[in-house]
Amino acid sequence: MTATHHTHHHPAHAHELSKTDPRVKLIAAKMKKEGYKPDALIEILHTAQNAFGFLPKEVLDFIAKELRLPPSRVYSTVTFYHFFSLKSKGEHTCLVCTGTACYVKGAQALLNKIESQFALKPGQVTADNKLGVQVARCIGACGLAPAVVIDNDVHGKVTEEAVINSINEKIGNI
Amino acid sequence: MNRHELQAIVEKAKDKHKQMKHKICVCCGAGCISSGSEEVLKKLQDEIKTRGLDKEIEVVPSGCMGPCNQGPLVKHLPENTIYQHVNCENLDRIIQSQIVEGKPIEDMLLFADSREKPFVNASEDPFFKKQLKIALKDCGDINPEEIEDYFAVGGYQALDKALFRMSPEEVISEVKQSRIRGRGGAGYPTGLKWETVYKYVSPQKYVICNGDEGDPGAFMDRSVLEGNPHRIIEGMTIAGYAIGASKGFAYIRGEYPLAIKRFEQAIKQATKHGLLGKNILGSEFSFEMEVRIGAGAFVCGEETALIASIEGKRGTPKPRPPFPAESGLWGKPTLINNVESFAAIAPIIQNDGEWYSETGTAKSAGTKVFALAGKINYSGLIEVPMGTTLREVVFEIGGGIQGGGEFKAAQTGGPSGGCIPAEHLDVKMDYESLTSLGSIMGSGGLIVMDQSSDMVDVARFFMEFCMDESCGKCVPCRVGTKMMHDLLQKIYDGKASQIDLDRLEELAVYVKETSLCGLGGSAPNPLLSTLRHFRQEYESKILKEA
Amino acid sequence: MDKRKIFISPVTRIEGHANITIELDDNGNVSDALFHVNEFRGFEKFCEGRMYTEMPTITPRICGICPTSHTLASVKACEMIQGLRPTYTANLLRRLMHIGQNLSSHALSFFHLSSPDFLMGYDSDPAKRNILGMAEKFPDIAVRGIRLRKFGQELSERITGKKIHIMGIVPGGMAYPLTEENRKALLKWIPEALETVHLGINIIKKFHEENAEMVNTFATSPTLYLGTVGPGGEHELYDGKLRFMDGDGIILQDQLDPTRYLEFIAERSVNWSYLKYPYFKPYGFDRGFYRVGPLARLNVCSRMKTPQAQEEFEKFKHMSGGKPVHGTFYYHYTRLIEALSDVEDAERILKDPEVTSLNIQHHGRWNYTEGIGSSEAPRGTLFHHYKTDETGKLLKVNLLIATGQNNPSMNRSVLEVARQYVKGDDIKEGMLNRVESTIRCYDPCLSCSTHALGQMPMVIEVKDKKGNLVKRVERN
Amino acid sequence: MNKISVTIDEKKFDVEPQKTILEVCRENGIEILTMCHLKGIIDIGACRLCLVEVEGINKLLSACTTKVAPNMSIKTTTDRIKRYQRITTELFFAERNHVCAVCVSNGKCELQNLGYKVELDHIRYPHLFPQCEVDTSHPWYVMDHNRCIMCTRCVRVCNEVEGAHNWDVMNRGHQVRIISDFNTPWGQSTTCTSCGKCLHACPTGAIWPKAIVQGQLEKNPVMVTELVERRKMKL
Amino acid sequence: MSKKKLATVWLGGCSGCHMSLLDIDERILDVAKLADIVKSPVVDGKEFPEVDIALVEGSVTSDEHHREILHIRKHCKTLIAFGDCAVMTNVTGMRNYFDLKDVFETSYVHAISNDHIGLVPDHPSLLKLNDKVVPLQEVVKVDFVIPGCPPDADTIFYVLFEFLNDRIPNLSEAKKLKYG
Repeated sequence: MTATHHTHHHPAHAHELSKTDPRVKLIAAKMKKEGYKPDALIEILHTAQNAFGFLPKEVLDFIAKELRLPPSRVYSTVTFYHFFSLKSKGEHTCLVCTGTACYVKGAQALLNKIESQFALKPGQVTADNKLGVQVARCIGACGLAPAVVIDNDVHGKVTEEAVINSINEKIGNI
Repeated sequence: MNRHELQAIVEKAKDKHKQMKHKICVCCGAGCISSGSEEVLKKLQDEIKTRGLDKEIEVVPSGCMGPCNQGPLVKHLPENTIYQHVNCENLDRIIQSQIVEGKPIEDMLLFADSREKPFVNASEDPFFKKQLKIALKDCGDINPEEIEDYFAVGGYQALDKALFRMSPEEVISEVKQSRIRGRGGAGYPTGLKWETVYKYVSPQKYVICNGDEGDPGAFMDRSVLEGNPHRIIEGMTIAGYAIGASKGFAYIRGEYPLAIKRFEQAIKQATKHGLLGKNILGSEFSFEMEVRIGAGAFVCGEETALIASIEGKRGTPKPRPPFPAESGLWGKPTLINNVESFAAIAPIIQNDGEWYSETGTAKSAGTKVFALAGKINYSGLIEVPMGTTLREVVFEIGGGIQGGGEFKAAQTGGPSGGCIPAEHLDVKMDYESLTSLGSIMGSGGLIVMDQSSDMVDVARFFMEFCMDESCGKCVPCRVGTKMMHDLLQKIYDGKASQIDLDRLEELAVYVKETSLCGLGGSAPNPLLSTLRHFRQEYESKILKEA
Repeated sequence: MDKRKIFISPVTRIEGHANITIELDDNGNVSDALFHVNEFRGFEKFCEGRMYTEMPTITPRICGICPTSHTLASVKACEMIQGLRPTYTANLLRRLMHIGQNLSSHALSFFHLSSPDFLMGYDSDPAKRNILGMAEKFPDIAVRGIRLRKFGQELSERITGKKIHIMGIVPGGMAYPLTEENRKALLKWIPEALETVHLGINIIKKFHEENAEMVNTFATSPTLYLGTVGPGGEHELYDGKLRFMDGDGIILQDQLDPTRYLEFIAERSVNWSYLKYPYFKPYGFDRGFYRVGPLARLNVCSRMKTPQAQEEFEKFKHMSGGKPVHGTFYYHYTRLIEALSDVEDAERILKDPEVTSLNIQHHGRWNYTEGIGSSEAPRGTLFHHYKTDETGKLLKVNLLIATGQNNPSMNRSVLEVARQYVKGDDIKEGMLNRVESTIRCYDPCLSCSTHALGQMPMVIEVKDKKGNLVKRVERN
Repeated sequence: MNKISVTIDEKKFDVEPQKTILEVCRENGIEILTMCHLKGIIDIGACRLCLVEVEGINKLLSACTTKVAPNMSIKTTTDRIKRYQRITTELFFAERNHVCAVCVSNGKCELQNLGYKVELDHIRYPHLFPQCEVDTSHPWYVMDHNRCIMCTRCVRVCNEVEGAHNWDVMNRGHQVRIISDFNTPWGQSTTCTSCGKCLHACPTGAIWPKAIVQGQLEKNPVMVTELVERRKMKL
Repeated sequence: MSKKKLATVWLGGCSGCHMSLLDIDERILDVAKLADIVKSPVVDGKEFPEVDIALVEGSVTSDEHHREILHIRKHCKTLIAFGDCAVMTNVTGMRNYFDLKDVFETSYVHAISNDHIGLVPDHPSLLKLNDKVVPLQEVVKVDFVIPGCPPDADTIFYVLFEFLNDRIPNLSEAKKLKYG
């Protein structure tokens, strides 16, 4: 049971970057707005991750070149923050809060249930990329423990069955 | 916009409120939203409009009201009647009975399902009665997305006062007088900090609001940022004026998208109203503000790491001295305060320092916000005067242990804090008392545990957290937390010997004393405090013969 | 079917890494004997992914008795990868060190471990039947043995600064030259060492005479033999070609480059031992068992390189009319003949004027991705085989260890002894001693396989199919 | 420049202000143990070996990052400091796979020497045994993460002295690793100039030249210091 | 003073430490004056007797070693971890970075010189290897350690001689501390 540590594997399905890709344009615009300042790296990475869902290597390369930053500096920053992901998190995500309140109220049992149901450990994505499971250290919804975030919706005071049902609904597994 | 133009707008906003007979707040804190409050809000707004009541009844989304696990909550002002578990189905009853007929609905009142006699005026409920809201004032009563709502409750008056009627020195002196201490956890006197930054001469200084609330089990900052962002902007701007900074950064956790959205919106509104930017309210003082989004690293709550993160780097702490007050963001003098500290600034300036210092205890003035969670009947967000006892918090405000269980311990201060066992239930919640029990105030997470919690597991849980969140720069924290975690796991698994326990204790003290930053320095706290109060739980898991 | 098993194990197995199971058929006859070797450390796995140039430092840790042989085989494999030959002087120094190790190992085997049996007798007090007991009863011989070993160790120390797990052998040569002072100091040892070896030869010969029957009937089944020989078929330890010989003395393969070992040697994993069973590939698993080590080396070689050793070698050859000697007991004798050769050869090298030259290393980069090296460890031929990627990272490591190659024969010898001494529940006296002696003859390299040094404390338990104890025999 | 007076281990010294405690101690022949400090590159206070006690300050301070102040009273060899130095050393050894016996830097290793200095004869904590990569892709050098102690001297030398910034650190906590470019093989780096400064800066056998074996390693960290000094003189 | 009883034991290691012990050469006779070596790979002896000093080489790699070291601990007064493998697993522990199954298969199934029959030994009479190799101190209390791969003969003699004369050696003071 560990948090979502990103390993150094690069995404299997690499993207070819095209300057006309609207997502690339979005990143380019953000960099321009920030004046290509290296200080804005994290802000730009946020934009890039929002656009792509994760940070493909080509995107990092693009950002490093535009900001004139050494590649290792970009990579080191990306891997420091849990928010950034080097691989796809999956089309749908289920994020289980493992903050203290949720832990006390059975977050681990939820994770076990998810693992037994979908064969996914935190940080893993199904082979078809449909579903990814993550853990968060605290989503700040302690009053609703245990809480999960399925796609972007917070579900509070969930039961094991409810989580499984919600996930199945999302991934069309009914 | 100058101050007179602002005054006009403020008056207008106040007038508008006076015209309204009722104000209905639908809690749109993150907790209630996830229980479906946004639908409730929309339906309520539509319904009021359909019934043509929108001239006299104002329906607004508000920030967190406190009792999060009873949500979605709907509050009726001025009666201050709170309804719990409101949904689109039972909403009609509220409209009909409460709004149209003016009759409260007993079975929907807050805590109706657990109290014999729920209170129509929520402030009479024990949950609220012991509370005193300074930082959280207006949070839950106003619409955080409208600056006018903040104006209507006296917003930005403190800024006006500071800019035009006080010198920077006077502002600092007032903050010192209030005896407020850093609400981020360490409890360093805020006024002293301001004064230090003020004393360093530099053409450029910065103010940073630390909103990277990473403790598992804490959501105070989130609620303030979501529920009353202008209060923070005002506090930061006053700080900027006092220390001579022209730029502020609000560093907010990436996990709080709503807080980020509302804060960015608030900055726009404030800038539009001349409360941020060049020559604020026509004064000589200029101050800009930006939001920086945290990217998921607990260590960024540490000042120097947070600065590195704002500079776009890995959030690794630096040895202090030099302190950020001398050499902070981009090497410039920098003031960093926590969200809750900034939230208290406007009231301190508006009233005065002495007023604030009257609340609380001799060494810990004012109030403290706690996020109450765990095996407790009423969890949620509370604000109490410093010195309130743990027993009052758990049993009077929190309504006791869930499911009739027995109180075993309360964990305060998250992964940097410790556990307080039942025999210390009467401890006064202030900096010194908690520290003397081996815990800390921390940012305000308060998790209540009953007999079902295994304290070794709790220590292991927090150690795992620290191990994962260690930045990896210094040896004691990088390796020590991993080593302690593995030893705790070994003990928990019943495979450890007395030698392992001795090693663990030695390591804990070592990591505490030698780590580079506060994360490592406090990482052993949960372990040390559970060892102190629950040693028998460890010993019972130790193999007798090695 | 009431198949019964006899399980032999050291009593407490405090020191034992090997044990034996003897299987009986329905009639109580011995059907099989399984020699279990319990040592496994996984070098082949954990070397993968490392730089090949680290191997000369890692592989000596396979064994503390023959570390130099491992380093040499390893460094030769590295040199093959680099396409590099060591300098003349480096070869001299390596030979010297290798001689040193061979000498100290043989001295240990004979004087420390075996001579107590020969001089004090198998029936003497076990507590005294060791080198310390020797020191009391035969102080001169004991000290001489210790000093012969010391000379061997000193050869390593004076060349590389370390006695065990030396670190001066590098691809292309040696890291340190031999100083004149050290050369002289080493030369001083020669007369004493020669005397000691001759003393040992006399002891073993006397024992042979007094115990002729036992010596000549002791595990004498013919096997194939493998050893390294020089270009003229002469005895060789450091650098030469392989020669396979069959039990009748017919040369099966000669002047075989060690890099072709895979064509002639295969290994089989067996479920009862952590030591694999190598065999001569053309003959297959059932017929291809071969032996290595001093007996094998002397059986396969045509002559010794030095005069005194040659003289003794001729006597040895004479014993079997020029045919290979199969008696396992002759390992002791051949060991001493080799020791003699070692001392003589050491003198020759130390007197070579080039030995103190500073021209000790050729430098180069690597050219190939595969390297194979071999050398003759005291206990026999060993092979190191590395495959790397184009950057020098090891992809595959294969190690064929000397004792491993004797393993099938040891197992067969145990089976022979068992057949001779066991019949149903009736286990004849002497069984334990016989088994132990058999294994000790091979002087199995301690760490490569077992620890069968000294007297292996043993019990034999005969158990029925259900695991119930039928009979238990303890030594003595 | 006006000198200030400080007390180190109960002896008084007049020293130049603006210097760190570490510099002052070294100039006066007082040994301060450290692994992450290398004169000439920026100090980060990460190894925590150079911690000293300063009178009046509760916390232990890293000598490499703390400047001397007038009348400062410093203690460098208290029992507490010695105990912590030993634990730190133990943690270094336990964290990665330091097998001195087969390491190329055996006998010439700063970590090994540190062990001897703190009288470390065994490691009380269980080894973590992480599975670490050996990067052999560079034509001349090897990076063996098994032997890396994360002092980041290579990172800083590469960035500050060579200006290449080939190296950096990825991940965090006990999962940190030194990386080249996008954690790509060193041999494929677009930034490395193959200058070899990282090799000399590296205190252990983590970075070493391919062509050598144990006993032949010569590292010269002082080279980095001298290079920086010479550059300063030219400026 | 009566003679002390000395045992030397070899667990998972290469025997290099024992060889280094023999490298004390003639000085073994000095040791013999003060002690009887009652149990060692190089002398006879049946069961592990009660001893004063036990020098243990090698790491604990199997269930058998585990039992052995517990047994030794019970029957000796001073237990000395002898050499890097015993002290910190050293080369013997290098397999710890990998899964034991992989380690086995590399040697017994996938080795270059293997024939077509590749199987991992699993006979009931074989000892069972532990997943991870551990140093002695992880299993029993160790009274003294001599690191080094192998420790120098001089160091070994120094330690033995001190113990045999009822003194506690100090490797640091004697400048004999060495790893690798």
